[in-house]
Amino acid sequence: MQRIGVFVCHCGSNIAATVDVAKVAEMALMEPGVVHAEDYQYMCSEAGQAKIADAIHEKKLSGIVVCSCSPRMHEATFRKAAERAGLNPYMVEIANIREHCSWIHKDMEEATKKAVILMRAAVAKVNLNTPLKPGESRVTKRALIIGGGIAGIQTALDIADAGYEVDIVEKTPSIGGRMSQLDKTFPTLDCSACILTPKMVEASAHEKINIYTYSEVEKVSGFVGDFTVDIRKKARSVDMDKCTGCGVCQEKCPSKKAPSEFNRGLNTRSAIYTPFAQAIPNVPVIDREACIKFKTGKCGICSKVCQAGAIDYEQKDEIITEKYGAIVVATGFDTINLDKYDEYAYSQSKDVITSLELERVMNAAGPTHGHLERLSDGKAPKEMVFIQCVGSRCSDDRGKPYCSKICCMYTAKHAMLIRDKYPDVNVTVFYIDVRTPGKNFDEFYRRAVEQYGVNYIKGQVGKVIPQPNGKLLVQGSDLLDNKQILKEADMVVLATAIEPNPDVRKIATMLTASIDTNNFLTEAHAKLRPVESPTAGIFLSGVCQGPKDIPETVAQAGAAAVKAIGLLAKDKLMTNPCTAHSDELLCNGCSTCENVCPYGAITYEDKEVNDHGIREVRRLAVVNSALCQGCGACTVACPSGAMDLQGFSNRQIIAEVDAICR
Amino acid sequence: MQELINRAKELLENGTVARVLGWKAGDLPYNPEPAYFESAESLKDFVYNGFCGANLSKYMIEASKLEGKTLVCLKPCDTYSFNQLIKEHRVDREKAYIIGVGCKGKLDIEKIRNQGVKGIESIQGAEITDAADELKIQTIYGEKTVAYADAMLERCHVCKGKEHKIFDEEIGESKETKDGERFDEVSRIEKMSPAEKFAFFQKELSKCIRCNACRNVCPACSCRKCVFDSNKFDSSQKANVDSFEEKMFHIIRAFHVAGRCTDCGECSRVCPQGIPLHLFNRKFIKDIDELYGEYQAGDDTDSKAPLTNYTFEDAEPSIVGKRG
Amino acid sequence: MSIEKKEFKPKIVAFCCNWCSYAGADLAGSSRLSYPADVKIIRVPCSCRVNPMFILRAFEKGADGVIMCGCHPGDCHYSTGNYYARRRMTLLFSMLDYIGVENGRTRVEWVSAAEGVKFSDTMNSFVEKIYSLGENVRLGDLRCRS
Amino acid sequence: MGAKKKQAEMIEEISGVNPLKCMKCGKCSATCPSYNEMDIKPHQFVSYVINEDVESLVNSKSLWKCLSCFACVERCPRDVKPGKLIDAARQMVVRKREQNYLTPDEIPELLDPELPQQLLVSAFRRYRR
Repeated sequence: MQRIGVFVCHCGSNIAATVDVAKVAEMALMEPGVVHAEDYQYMCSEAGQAKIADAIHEKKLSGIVVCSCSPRMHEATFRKAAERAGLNPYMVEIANIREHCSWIHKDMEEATKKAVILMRAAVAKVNLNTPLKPGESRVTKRALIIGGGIAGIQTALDIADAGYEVDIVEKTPSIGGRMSQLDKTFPTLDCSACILTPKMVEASAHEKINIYTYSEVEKVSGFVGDFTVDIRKKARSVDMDKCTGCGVCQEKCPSKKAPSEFNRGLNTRSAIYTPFAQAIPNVPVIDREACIKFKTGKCGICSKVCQAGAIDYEQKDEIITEKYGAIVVATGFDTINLDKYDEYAYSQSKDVITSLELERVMNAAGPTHGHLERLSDGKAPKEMVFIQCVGSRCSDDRGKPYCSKICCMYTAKHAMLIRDKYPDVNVTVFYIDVRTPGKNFDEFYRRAVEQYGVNYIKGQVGKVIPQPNGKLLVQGSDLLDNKQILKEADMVVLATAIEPNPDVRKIATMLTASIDTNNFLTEAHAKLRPVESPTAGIFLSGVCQGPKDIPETVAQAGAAAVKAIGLLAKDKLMTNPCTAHSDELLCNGCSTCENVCPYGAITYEDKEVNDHGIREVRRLAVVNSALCQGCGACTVACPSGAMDLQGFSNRQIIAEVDAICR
Repeated sequence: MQELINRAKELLENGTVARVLGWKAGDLPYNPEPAYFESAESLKDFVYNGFCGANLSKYMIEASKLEGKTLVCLKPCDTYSFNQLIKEHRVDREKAYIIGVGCKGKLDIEKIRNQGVKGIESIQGAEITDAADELKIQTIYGEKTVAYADAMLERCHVCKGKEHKIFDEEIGESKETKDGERFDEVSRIEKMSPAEKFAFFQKELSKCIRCNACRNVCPACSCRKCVFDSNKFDSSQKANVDSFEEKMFHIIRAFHVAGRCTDCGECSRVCPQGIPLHLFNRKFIKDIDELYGEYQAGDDTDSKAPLTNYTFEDAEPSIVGKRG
Repeated sequence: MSIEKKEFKPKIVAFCCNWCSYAGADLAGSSRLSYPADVKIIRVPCSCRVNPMFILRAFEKGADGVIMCGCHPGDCHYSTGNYYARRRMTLLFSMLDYIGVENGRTRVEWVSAAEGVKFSDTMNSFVEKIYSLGENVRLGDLRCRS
Repeated sequence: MGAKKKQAEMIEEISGVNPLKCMKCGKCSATCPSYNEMDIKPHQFVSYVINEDVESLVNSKSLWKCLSCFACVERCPRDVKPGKLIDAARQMVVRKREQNYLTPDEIPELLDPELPQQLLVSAFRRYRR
């Protein structure tokens, strides 16, 4: 029989206001095995933990139930407290009487009754707990970064600077990401390329960083400290070692009609291309969809003009398998599709563009070589209208329910830059709210209004109507003056909502990292663990976790790196001891469990057993506890009940069921 | 039958097999029982007739541990069970010499009795070589006749076919016996109201005496130790606390063999209380066929079983309510 | 023995996987999204840990409804656990329906860690359903009821 | 419950709209073809309901200036749909007055099968006067 101590936490008034904690403690004493019960203001405080330790010593406790907040919150705290007092940490169970009780119920009697039942279930479980000892697993001292934008680059640099090997996997032919497409950056108006390019160069030159561009993660297996990842290096059709980056092939390529991804499809590129001048690596790829050689078998001009003989039409995709201790997701974002917002005439007029397209228009390397002009007729605009919140803060299925966060600032930036460079252009911004929290952000926005005379109007635009004269009639409302506005504009810029990169769902599934309804990766704790996924060993960097601007992304990238370094710095990891194990005398050797194990942790061996005096060799399931992650799939697949899960055993769960239904 | 005995003798004598697993006559004309024969001489007691319903594949679990090969006589439906046991590594194919025996439907003595035939002394027409469609039964009240088809086990009316799925050689002719649809009875129950369903199963299951015959005969229920005998789930067999335990036993039993049950029908054949236990197994088979694609356990030895398999698009559990 | 009729307070057991649904329940709690106190949650590592035996045991011991929550298909922390759970529960619920247990007493719902609202809505609607079905006389252990 | 609150709740019930979802973006007013003729602007309808001042709404010119074109319903990003609110207010007036409805036999020849059902009904309400 166990000697159980029950500790009921008030959590200030969080629990005590709705649950009669003294009553829960009193009722606990009537439960089998319970020899001690008390309630206290804050069990998680030092004083609270001391009470647990004292009781363990004085009452010789063999098991502990803490009735408090969610085990996801403080299970580790109380386990450590018990361990310090000499008790096996796995003899501690938590009854969640805060999140699952006091916070959701109002009636004290009802909540107290429920708290008592939850306490009983935990006591029933502890009665069957056994001391468990964690195993150890090794840590591969290498990190994988998925995505080579500013988030991925920064995380890679920080991890590599700490002395660990880092691989970056980037889907496109060059690292750089969205930031490489930006012209200037707020709030200081630095040229984006000027601050990004040195980072790209540093990453590519770093001896600890290895970059796989034009590559994708194909398969992930393993677990924290010991992931095995298959990376598909797509056929570039150009030998990376031989290519000198001279660019002649791109010049001579006769197929120049492919839309340029880098310029958001506003102009075209050759079939063999590097996405932009500062691309890293500076080695082109052949777009096999656009290449005449691949389409018709004739051409081969690039091969003829290449002095280095680097063109290789026969190149095939290559699969690289590598082991990693930590994985950082930095898959970034894209703008949403605007098909459902036809009231803004995006599909009808070339002069209605997204803000990201405007970045390309403003950029010297862009389709207009940096001149602000209408894409329909090349004329300089006189009236420009910016529309905020296009697809953001939208509760129907046309857009996204969240605020994209970066639009207010970049719109102020665009407005300011245009007014600065083209003082004769009138700029009007239609906004719902202007949101500028951040260092020097509101000052920046005010400068746009006060110094540059940008006209901000509170009120969303209802419709943009292309006119026969080529102008765009913008129908908006000014909510402050209570009048409707009809404005003829030459160009309209839509602050289009951003969404996580569409590939992230596939990647999250491979990583078994959880994802929310908007496809943002979920963090382990919204406040306290914002750069970690709930899946151990997976870290989050940049917009894949939620909308962010560049300063925030870089800060989070550094934070993710520190978390990854903290993991890689360990030689061994303690493994979860709640693993499956098979009772040799009950095992049929039928392989059912092996078939459902996602980790390949179960193998079959011929072993001699002594079954009540009968000695024979049997085919038996053996669990590799270093591989087992404790899901329990095998325990239900096993018909004989030979397979059981430590910490969540059949009898423990049944004891909980019985206690609840009592 | 003689052909079978002759061949068994031959294989015993030339040392191919060390023993023969078949049936010998019981103490009544209609209850032959599974038996081992270790010498050519002992084969004089060997029988194979319409009452040899017993599925011998389960015996091969133990026989696989013995020295030398065992000749085992398997009817077409028994071979599914044998395949399933191979898949689960419970029998050793190398230790078995399988003679696929012909089958023209197996008989159910209860069906004969239910037709008012009592005091049976002897039965003619049940021999495997006999082509008669009638049984001639000598009783202490005189001779009675019963149509062969009317005396057949339920499972033979919905026979899966007379093809042996695995064998070393085949002996004896088979005759098609299927004249019904396998899932008709299940469909009929599915259409009842919840109260009617409950009443039906309550009535049937209340007869259960927990003798475990169904479990012991079942080739899929071959656990070394049943969960209802161990204390892994706090469920070891004891006096029933409540009427629910029978249901729990039968639901769990059916669930444990779901996707593994070949529908051999032995559970219902041996139940001394006459509970139609196959209706549980067949419900799972029907659901699996409908939801996850047709699957016949024991059809082969390497396919993935439905419960250790999945697709992303699998039906949600809410389908149960929607199907009505 | 009292013959006065007691107000029906159902016993409802909810199995929640540790990674998604239990966290979703925590989120419902920290967002103060209420649902009836009749629901008691048992934490399991994954929905694939839920043995049909547990569900039958709950009914045997007098539960009026059993609900299982796990990560959305495709999002299982252990990659595939909820796929197996989905098949197992579909078959089990179908069997329970077949023997006459009202289908509304069993339910599976996929609730992610971010879906506190869905968790609370799910529990509210499930409890409502159980109230409408009333006491589980078919499967309960009648003699043990007070 | 006060009469004013009751009225506001009735508007919410008839329209099926939760006015608290409004984030005051003004897209409804921006998109309204009758804007200039209205004394209470579409984006303000919501505040009147929230402030339980249905009386003013009912007595406003806007009530009968709305064309029921449903542009605001179509484009509202928050699912608030001021057009439905105004239609609900109209319905309240109509219910009170018990006036000259169309008789059922008058309707068929006025029907265009292409028209959305709700638009039709609310248009009848408007032109019924």
